Amino acid sequence: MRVRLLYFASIREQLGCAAESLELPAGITTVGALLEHLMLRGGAWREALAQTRVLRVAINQDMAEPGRTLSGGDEVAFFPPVTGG
Amino acid sequence: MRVRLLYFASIREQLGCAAESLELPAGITTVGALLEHLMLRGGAWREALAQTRVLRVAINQDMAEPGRTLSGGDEVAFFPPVTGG
Amino acid sequence: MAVRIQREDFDAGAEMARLRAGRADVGAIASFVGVVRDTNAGSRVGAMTLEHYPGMTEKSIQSIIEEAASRWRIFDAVVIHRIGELLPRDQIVLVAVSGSHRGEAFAACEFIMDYLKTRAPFWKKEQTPEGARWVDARVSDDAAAARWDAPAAGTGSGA
Amino acid sequence: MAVRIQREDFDAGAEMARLRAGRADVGAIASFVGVVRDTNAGSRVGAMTLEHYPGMTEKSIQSIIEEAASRWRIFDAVVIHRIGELLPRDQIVLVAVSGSHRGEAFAACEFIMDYLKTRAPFWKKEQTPEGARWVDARVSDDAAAARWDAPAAGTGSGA
Repeated sequence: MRVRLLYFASIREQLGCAAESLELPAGITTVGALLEHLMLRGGAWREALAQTRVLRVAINQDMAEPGRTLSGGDEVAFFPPVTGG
Repeated sequence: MRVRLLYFASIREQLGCAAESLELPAGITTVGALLEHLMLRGGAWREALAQTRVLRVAINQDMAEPGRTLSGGDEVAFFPPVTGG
Repeated sequence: MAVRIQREDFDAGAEMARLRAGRADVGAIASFVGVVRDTNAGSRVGAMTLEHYPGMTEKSIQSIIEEAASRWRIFDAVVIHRIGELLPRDQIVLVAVSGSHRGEAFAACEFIMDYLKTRAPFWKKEQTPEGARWVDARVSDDAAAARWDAPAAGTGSGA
Repeated sequence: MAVRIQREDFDAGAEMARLRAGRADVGAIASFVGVVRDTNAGSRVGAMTLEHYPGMTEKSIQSIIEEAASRWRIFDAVVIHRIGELLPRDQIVLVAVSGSHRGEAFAACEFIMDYLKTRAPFWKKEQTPEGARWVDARVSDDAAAARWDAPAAGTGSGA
């Protein structure tokens, strides 16, 4: 299945990537598995996405936990804790 | 001694009096004694000033208790609980 | 720290802007505007008259602001209270407080408003279909003011 | 209930006036304005850039307002949050809430602000003499939001 990935703020800057469309290999069905898959890219990807303490995830614009199951067409966003207001 | 008396809101209306200057007889030295003295006027005075549960007193623009001692030249105000804001 | 008792209406936005004019350390402005409602205690209110005790009013509000400034780190505060005849939808009172952080600005603003309701010498008289009547003091207002006495009250978030 | 994410500045007074336009049951308007300070975490801040997650931002603020409206009797609320480049003294955010009584308007306004700080997807990047840096999330903001979970929190005065 294909998902849309978004990266914001410090995560976006570390990755040098704001958005991408990705066809997931079979077996990648959760947020956690997706993260591990992305970290295989190495370098900044391994480093930025390993910060599990501060990494936040949203699926279709709702906050989500790493255990959450993905569906085709999902919009999955990665970002640091929010600091607006 | 002479004091200035002020009456506000429902107390002013009940008494039909907003302000007066009064020479206190000897022995009238506290707010409580002043109130009893004023109540001797009878009628609305006795009625309005007997409402001790809701009557508020300020001396020189600070809230005061009935036991407070009066001095010549004091501004003594009587009014109901406040309802601004 | 400004206290104004006036018949005229006020511009809440302009007062809030004044609180941050000329200084770049203000991070938070909390404010409250009280408005005349067309109903109170079950009756339709056509108009209301606000009486006050000139001199004591300004003094009591000033000391409420000073008490707030001693409890929370705030930079400045403005209180404007109208007197005379007011109609439903008219603004009655503005309390605005500036500080570095929102928790303290919020707490100080609400504290000033709660104390003003129970300690500043204003009295409302309402015109209703049943006639004119002086508004009764509310037990809930005393309770709102009293909660600031509790040891743990109004700590805010500090943030 | 209005949520606006915009680059332009806003007029807090006009927004507060809009909350009571055309209705005579509004007795209380509580509001908060957040402003860019020229120092943060010990460094001088020359400018800041606010990034957000379009779509999710509006959605999350809308749901924060709905949560506030389910906890307190309020009539209406407006939240405006600026994005893009901002300078010290610039307004960042407005939260304004209308209701019958002040206790509920204050509580809802502070609740929305605390939740916005911890749940709405905005990120600040500051320019300082030491270089550009992303602002770190504050533990005190998490604490401010968490206190609304406590059973007795935010009861307000109901007055």
